[in-house]
Amino acid sequence: MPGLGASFGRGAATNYQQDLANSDCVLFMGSNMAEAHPVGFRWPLKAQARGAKLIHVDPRFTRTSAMCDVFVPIRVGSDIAFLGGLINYVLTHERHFAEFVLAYTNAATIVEDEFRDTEDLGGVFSGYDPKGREYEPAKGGWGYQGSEAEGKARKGGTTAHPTGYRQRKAGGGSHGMHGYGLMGGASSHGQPRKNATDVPGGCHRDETLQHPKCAFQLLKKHYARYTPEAVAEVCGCAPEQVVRVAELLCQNSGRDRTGMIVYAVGWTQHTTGVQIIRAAGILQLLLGNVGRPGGGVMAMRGHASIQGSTDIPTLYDLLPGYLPQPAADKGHENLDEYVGHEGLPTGYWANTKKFVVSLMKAWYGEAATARNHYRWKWLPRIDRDYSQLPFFRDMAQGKVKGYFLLGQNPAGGGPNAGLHREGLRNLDWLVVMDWFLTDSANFWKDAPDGPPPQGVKTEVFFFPAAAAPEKEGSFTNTQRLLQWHDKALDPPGDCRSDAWLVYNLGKKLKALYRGSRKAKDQSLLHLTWDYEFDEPPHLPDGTPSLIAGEPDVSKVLQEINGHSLTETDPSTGKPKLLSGFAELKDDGTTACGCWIYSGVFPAYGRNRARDRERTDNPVEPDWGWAWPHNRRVMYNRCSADPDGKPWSERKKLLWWDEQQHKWVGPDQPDFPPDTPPHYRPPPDATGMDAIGGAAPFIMKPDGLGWLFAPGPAKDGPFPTHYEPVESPVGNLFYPRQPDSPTTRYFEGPLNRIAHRPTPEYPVVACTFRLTEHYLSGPMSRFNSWLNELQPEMFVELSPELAADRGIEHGGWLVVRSPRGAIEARAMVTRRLRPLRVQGQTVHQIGIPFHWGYAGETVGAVANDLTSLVADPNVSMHEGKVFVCQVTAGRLDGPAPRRPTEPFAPWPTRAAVPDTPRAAQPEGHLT
Amino acid sequence: MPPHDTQTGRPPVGPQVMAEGRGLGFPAAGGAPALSDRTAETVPGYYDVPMLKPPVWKDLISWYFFLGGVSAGAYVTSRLAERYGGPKFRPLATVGTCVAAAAAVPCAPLLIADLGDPKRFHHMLRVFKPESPMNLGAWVLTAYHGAGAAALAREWLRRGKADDEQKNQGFVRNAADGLLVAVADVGGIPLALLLASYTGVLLTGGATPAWCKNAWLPALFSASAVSSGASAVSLAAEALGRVGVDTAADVARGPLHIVQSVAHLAEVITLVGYLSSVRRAVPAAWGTLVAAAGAEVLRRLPAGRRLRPWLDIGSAALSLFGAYHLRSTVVNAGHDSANDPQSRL
Amino acid sequence: MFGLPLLPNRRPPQPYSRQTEQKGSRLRGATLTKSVCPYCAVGCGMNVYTKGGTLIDIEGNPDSPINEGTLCPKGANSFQLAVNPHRQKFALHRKPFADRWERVPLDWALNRVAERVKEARDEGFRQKNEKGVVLNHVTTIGTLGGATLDNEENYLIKKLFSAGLGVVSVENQARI
Amino acid sequence: MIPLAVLTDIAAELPNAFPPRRTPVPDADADEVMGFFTDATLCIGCKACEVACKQWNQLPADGLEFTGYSYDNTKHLGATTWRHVAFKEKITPDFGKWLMVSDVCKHCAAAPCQQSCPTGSIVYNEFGSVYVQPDICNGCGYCVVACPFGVIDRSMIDGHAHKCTLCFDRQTEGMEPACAKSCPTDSIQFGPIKQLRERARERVERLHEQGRADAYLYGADSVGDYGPLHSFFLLEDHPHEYNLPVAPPQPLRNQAPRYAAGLAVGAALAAVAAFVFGRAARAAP
Repeated sequence: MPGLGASFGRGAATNYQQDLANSDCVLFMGSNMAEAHPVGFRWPLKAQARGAKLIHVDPRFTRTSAMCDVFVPIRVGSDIAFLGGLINYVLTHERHFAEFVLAYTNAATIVEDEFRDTEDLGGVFSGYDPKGREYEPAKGGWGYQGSEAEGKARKGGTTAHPTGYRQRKAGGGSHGMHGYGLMGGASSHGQPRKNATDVPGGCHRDETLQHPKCAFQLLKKHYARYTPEAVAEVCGCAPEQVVRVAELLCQNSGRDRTGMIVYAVGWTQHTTGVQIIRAAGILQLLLGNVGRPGGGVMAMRGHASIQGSTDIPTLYDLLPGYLPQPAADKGHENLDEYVGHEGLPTGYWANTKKFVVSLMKAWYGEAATARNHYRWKWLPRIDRDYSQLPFFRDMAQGKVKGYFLLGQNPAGGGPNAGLHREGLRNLDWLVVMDWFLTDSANFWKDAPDGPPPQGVKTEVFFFPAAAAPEKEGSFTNTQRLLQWHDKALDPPGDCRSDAWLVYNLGKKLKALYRGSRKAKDQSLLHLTWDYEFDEPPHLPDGTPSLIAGEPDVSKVLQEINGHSLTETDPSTGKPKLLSGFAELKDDGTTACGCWIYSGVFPAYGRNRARDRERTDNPVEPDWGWAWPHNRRVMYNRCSADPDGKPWSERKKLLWWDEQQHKWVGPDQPDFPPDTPPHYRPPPDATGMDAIGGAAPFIMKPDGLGWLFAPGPAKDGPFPTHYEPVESPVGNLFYPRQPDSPTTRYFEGPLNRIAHRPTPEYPVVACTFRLTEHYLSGPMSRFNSWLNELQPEMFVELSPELAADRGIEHGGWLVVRSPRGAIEARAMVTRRLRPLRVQGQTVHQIGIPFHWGYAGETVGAVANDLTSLVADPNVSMHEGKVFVCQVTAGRLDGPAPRRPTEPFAPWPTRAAVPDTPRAAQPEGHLT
Repeated sequence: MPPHDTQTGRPPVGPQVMAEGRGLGFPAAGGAPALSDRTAETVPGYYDVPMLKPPVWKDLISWYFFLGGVSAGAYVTSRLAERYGGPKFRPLATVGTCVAAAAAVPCAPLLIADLGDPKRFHHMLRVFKPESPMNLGAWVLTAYHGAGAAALAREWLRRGKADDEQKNQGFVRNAADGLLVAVADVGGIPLALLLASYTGVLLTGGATPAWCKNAWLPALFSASAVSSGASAVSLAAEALGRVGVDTAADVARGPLHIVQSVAHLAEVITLVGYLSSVRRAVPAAWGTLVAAAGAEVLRRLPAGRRLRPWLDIGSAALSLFGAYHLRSTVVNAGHDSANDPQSRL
Repeated sequence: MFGLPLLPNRRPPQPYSRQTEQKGSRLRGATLTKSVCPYCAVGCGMNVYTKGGTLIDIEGNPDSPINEGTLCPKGANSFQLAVNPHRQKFALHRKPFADRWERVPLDWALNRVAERVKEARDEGFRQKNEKGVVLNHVTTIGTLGGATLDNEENYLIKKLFSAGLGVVSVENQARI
Repeated sequence: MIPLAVLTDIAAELPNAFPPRRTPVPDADADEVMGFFTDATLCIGCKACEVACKQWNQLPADGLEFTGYSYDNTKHLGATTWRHVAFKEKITPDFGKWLMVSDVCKHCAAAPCQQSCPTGSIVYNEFGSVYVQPDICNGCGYCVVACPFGVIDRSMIDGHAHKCTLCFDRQTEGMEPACAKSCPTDSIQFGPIKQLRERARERVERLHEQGRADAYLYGADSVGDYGPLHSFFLLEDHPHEYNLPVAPPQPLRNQAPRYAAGLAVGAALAAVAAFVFGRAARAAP
C-alpha cells in the first residue's frame, strides 16, 4: 500500500475497524463494505445510530449505498477527480485544520525549484522519461529545498551524516517492481535512494504557507482546476453532490470531530490505485483526520491474511518487514551497500541494518557471520518484474517449468484469466494444493477454451489441503491484527496444511541435495529448517494428533518474532525471545524473521497473537497483537496537539503526561514513549533522535505527513486524474495525457488493449464482489448453502442500456472486451444508471467475478475480460475498469457448461456423535 | 427527509427509454416471458411470490370429503328411514347402511394416504383437541366408524328375519339389539352430521381467501352430504332393485325424492352464498349447480315404469358427481387462491 | 374448545413428546476451540466445536471485539467448507496428456515433486548475469498463493523458495 | 401389505408419543417469553441469518434457481428455509431505496398452526415459542393452510412440517438463536419479548428524530386478527412490499357458529327426512 505509505509512512490501515464506531462521518469509496465486509460494517452502522453521516461514492448502488445517508454515483475510474474536487473544496474554502496541517504535515516544506507540476507540463510532472515511461525524481526536482550538499552522493549506511534534502541521482532504470515503498520512507527498487527526503531538520520551510514552492501552495495550484463543475463533468455526477460530500466531511472534521475514509479494491485495482489512496491520505491530512479516534484511512483488505502476506511477503520483490528484495543492478551487491541505499539516516528506517542482519541470522543460522556479510549473496536477486502478471506471460511463452499454486486460483481469478490458463497449459508440471478440484486444478480437463486433455502436457499434482480449523497458525487481518487460530481437529485422509507441504518438501529437497558442494546449493543446505514438535502434539480434546510430519508452527512464529543468540531464557534454556524490534542488533547477536512482527512472541508460552482477553480499554490491546508493537491507531501522536494536549476531550487518545514524563492514553504510543512534545532535534541528529517531539510520522525521515510526496510513489508527488487504460472518454483535464504516464503494458495477441475510446467498446465495465461468494469461487462455489443464495453468473446493467440492446431482465447477454467474451444472465436494475460525462452518455455494467467452470455452480469467468496491465508501483492490474460491448443473446460455440460437482444439499447427514437424538440437528430430516 | 439522498440534480437520461426499460421495478411491456413478468410492480406485492403456502393436500382429500359426505348422508337417510319409516323401509335401511359403510371404508385410508408420514396416522388420536377441526374430525371419523359398525352388526344379526321374528328372541338378544340401535342412531346420527359438516369447518380454518372463516362452507358441505347420501341410497336401491333384490325402491322413491330435492335446494342456496362471499368467483362451482339442477330435472321427466328407475339412477349419479365436483372445486379454489400472488391478506 | 373459550394469552400445559422433554443442544459435552474466519480480512473470531473427533459446529466468538459473535454468510458457512462431500481427501496425479486423475500415495507425490523441483532448479539456476553481476536465482519455477494462508506458512514459503532455492517469483494475490 | 418393519417402528415410537406429557409453559404475555425483533433499517441483506440457520440446524440447501428478484434467490420461507431475506429495489432517478429485511416465523402469541395441529405436534414451548415436534408430526398439512404468513411448510423429504424453532435446542442452553447471533449489524435481535418491544419503540422514535418518518413497527402491537407477535419487525414501507400481510386472519377463531351452521342445515335436512319417511309410513298400507 504505497499509497498510504507515501502519505503516512506505513502501508497499512491506520486505525482499527471498531474505531469506525467513533467516527462522525465515514466516506466509503472504492469499497462496498456492507457486501464485501459485512461484519466490519457493523461498526459504521453503530456510528450512524449515534448520528454520524455515512457517504457512499460508487459506480453502482449497492447494499452499502442502501445503508448510507448520501449516495453519489460516479463513473468507474474517476475517483481521483472526485477526491481532487474534495481537496479543492477544502483548500478554496480554507476548511482545512490549519494547526494540524502546519504542525504535522509537510505543507510548509519548500520543494526544489526545478519541480514542475502537471499544470505546467500538460499532464506530466517534471522528470518524465517518455521512452522508459517512468519518472526520474532527481531530474524532476521532486526533493526538498534546503540541503547543505545538494546532489552529493551519499556513502550509505545509517551512520552517514544526513546531508541532502535533494534528490540524489537515480541509480539506474526502474524495474517497476511492486510491493515496496509500502513503508513510505525507504525507497523502492524503482528509485534506489532517489528520494533524498531522508533528513528532517534543516529543510526550508515557510510557516506562513505562502511560498509558491511550498507543498501547500503547490497542492493548491495542482488541484485548482478540480472545481465541482469540472469534477462533475468527469465523474458524471452533479456539482452539488461534490459540494455536499465535501461539506459533510468538513463539518465533521476538526478538533472535536473526525471522519474516516474506507476503501478496498475498488480503489486499488486501478493503474492509478496508489494515487487514489494518496489522494485520500492528502484529504485526511488536510482535515486533520489522521492518528485520531474515528479518523484515518481504513483499508479493507480482501483475504484472511492478505495484510500478513505482504508483511511476511510471498511477493517477489520484498523481504519480510517491507525490506526490498536485493536487485541485481541497484547497488545491492553487498549488505552495507544495500543498507546504505535502502535505509534512511533519520526516522525509524535508520535501523535498517538491524532488520536485515537479524533476518539473515534467522534464515542461515550459524552459516551467516559478519565476515561473510551474513551470507547476503545467497539471497536471489531480481533483475526485472517477476510478479504474477508478467510471470504468467512468460509461462504462456513456455519459459517456466514448474509452478506451485497454494490456495490460489489464477485460472479463474487472474486478470485476463485466459492468458493464465494458457500459462498453466505450457508448464511441465504444476502443484496445486486446495480443498476442492478448483478451476486451476482441473484446467486441463474442464476449461472451455482449452484443447482436450490429450493436448495438454502439464503434469499436475493435487495435494488435498487442511481446512482452517484443522491447522493452527496466525492470520493478520485488515487492521494489522495478528490472531492465532487453534487447531480443533485433524484433517481427514491425506489432507495436510500448506505448512506441512512446504516443510516436508524442504526436508526432501535438503535430502536430495545432501553432500552437494556446489555454491548454488549452499543456501538450501544451510537454511535453518527445524520446526519439529518437542512433544507429540495433542488435539484440544486431549487425544493425540494422528498427522505425522506436521511442523510446529508456533516455532515458526517464534523465529519470526526473533530471539537473542547470546542470551538464554532461564526457564527453558532456549534462546531468549525478543520483546520487540527495539532489541534487534546489527552485530549478528539477534535473529528475527520479520522485524515488524517482533514482540508477538515475547516469551515461551506467551503467544500474543493468541491473546484473547477483553478489557475496559476501548482499543482492546489484549485481543490479538497488532504490528507495530501492538499499536492500534498508527501515528496516534496526532491525537494530541503540538503541545501534547488532546485536541478535544471527545477525541482524546494519547497525550503527554508531564509528571510521568511520557505519552499516556489507552493506546500504545506510536512514538518514542518519552520524547516530550517540545523536543527539537539538533541539526545533525540521526535515527529517532532526528524526529522532533511534534513530528508524528516516525517512519518518515522528516516525521511529517506528506501532502507533497517526493517518494516513494513512482507516478508522481501529487495524485492526478488520468483516465483508466481503457475508457470511453478522453481526459478532460489533460487531453494530451489520457492514461497514467507510467502504466506498464504487456500487450500481445492474448492481451489486447483498447487504448482510445472506440465505438466498438462503448460500455464501461466494473467487476465486483457479492456477499454470498468469495473470489473466483474455490471457497464458495463448492458450498450449497452459498450457491443457493447466488446460483448463477449475471451481469448488472441499467434499464436504459437493456432497452437499447433489447436485453430482457433474466435473459441472456454477451459481454465482449478486447480480451474475450462471456455470456451471463441479465440483471436489469436501476441500481445502475447511465451517466452524462463530457456531454455524452456513458453506460456502466457490473460483473461479479465469482464464477468459473469448476464447482457446484458454474458460469462465465469475469476475468476472461480483464486485461493484464500494471501500475508502476505494485504491478496492480486494472480489474475494476475496462471497456466492453454488450449485446443480447448467448455465445455461439461450446455447449453450456455443466457443474463439475453434483449439488449436495447437506454437508453431512451423519448423526452427531455422543449426542442423544433429542439434541441432533433438526435439519437432517431423517 | 428521505433516508437516502442521491441528488442527481439533473434530469434523468433518456426518460422515454427509461419508460420502456425492463428491470426490477419496471412493469414488463406485455407478453414477456416469465422472468420478466416477475418484475411487475403494478400492484404492491413481492414479485410473483404468493404470500401463502399452497395446501400440500393431494386430490385424495377431495375424495375423502366426498365419500365422507356420501357416507354420512346415506347413514342419516337410512337410519331415519328405518326409525321413522318403520318396517316398510327396512330393506331401504339395510341398503343405505351398507352404502354408508361402503363409502366410509375408504375414508381412513384416503386420509392416511394424504399424510406426509402415513405410518404416524395414529398420532391423530394422540390428543383430544377439538379446537383443531382436523383432530375433532379424526375422533368423529373414528367414533362414526364405531357407530357404523354397530348399525352393520345389527343388520347382520337380523339378516333374513322378519320384524316380528326379531321381536321375541329373549332378553339378551333384545338388549343387544336395543343397544346397537341406540349406538347407531343416538350416537351415529349426530356423528354423521358432524362428519358431514366438520370438513367444511376444517377448510374454513385455512388462511386462503377461498376458505378463510367462510360460514357457508360447513352448511354447504352438510347439504351436499345429505343430497349425495340420499342420492347414493337411491342409486343403490334402484340398481339393486333391477337385479331382483328387495330394496323397497318403489315405496322409498317418494320420500327419497323429497329429501334429495330439499337437500339440493339447500345445497344450491349455500353454494350461491359461498360463491358470493369469496373474493373471486370460482367458475368451476357452477358445475355443481348445474349438476344439482340437472338431477332434479332428470328425476322429474315424465317416464314409464321401466324407464323410471333409470332416470332415478341417472339423477342420483348426476347428484353424486355434483357433490364430488363441489369438494374438488372448493379444494382447488383454495390451492389457486394460495398460489395467486395477487391474493394478499 | 373450538377456539372460543381459550383466552389468547393463556397457554395450558402442552403435549410434549419424550424427545421434546429432553430437548438439548448438541454442544453439550463438545470441545471448544478458538479460531479465526478464513474468508475475508475482517478477522472474525470463531468458536469451533468438535465432538468425538468430528466437527459439529462453527459460530462466531462472542468475546471477539471485532465481530462480537456475529458472522457473515460465508463465515457462517465455514462448517461446510470443512465438512463437504466435494472435498478431496487424497493426493491426485495427472500424467501429461492423460485425461483423468489418479489417486497416488501422499509420500510418492511429495517425492516426485521434490525431484521435479530439483531437476528444474538445477537446469534453470543462474548464478550471474551477462555483466557478471550476482543473480543466484531461478526463474523457471514459481509459487503463487499466500493471502489465504497463515503467516507462518507464508514465512516458510518465502524462506524455502526464496532464501533456500533461489526462486524469484514467489507471489500471491496481495498487491497494494 | 404393510411391512413388518413399519409396524415395529410404530411400536417402538409409541412410548415417545403416547401418552403425551402435559408440560406447563408460560403464558403468551409472560415475562420469560422470548422473541425476535428484526429491524429492516439495519439489514444489509447479507443473508448471514439464512446460512447460520442452515448451519446450526443442518438444513439442506434447496436448489439453484436464479429468480431475478433483485438479490433474493430464496424467494420465501419453507420447510427447510427458516430465515429469508427479502429484497426490493425502489429506485428512481433521484431517490434510492433498497428494501431488505429478514423474514422469519412470527411465533404468534395465538398461533393458528398450533391450534390447527391435530396431533399436538405443534406446541408452545417453555420459552414461549411455537415449536413443531418433528417426532410427532405426521404431515397432515393442516398447519400449512392455517398460517396466514405463509411460513410453515411440509418437507418433501421427510413428509413432516418444519419451521423456525427459535433455536429451541440452543435456548435450552441459554444460547441465542443462530440467526440473531450471526447478524452482523444486529438487525436481528433476540431477547425477552417485552424488552424487545421497548427497545424497538425507542428505535422508532430515534429514527423519527433522524428524519426517517416512514419507520414503524409491524407486529409489536396487534396486526389483523393478531395480538402482538413474538417476532416483530421494524419496517419502512408497506408490508406487502416485504410479502407480509396487512390483515392476517385468525381463521380458526370462532368456529362454533360455523359448526352450528353446518349442523343446523344437516339437522334440518334430517328432520325433513324423518318427516317424509314418517309420513310415508303412515300414509300407505
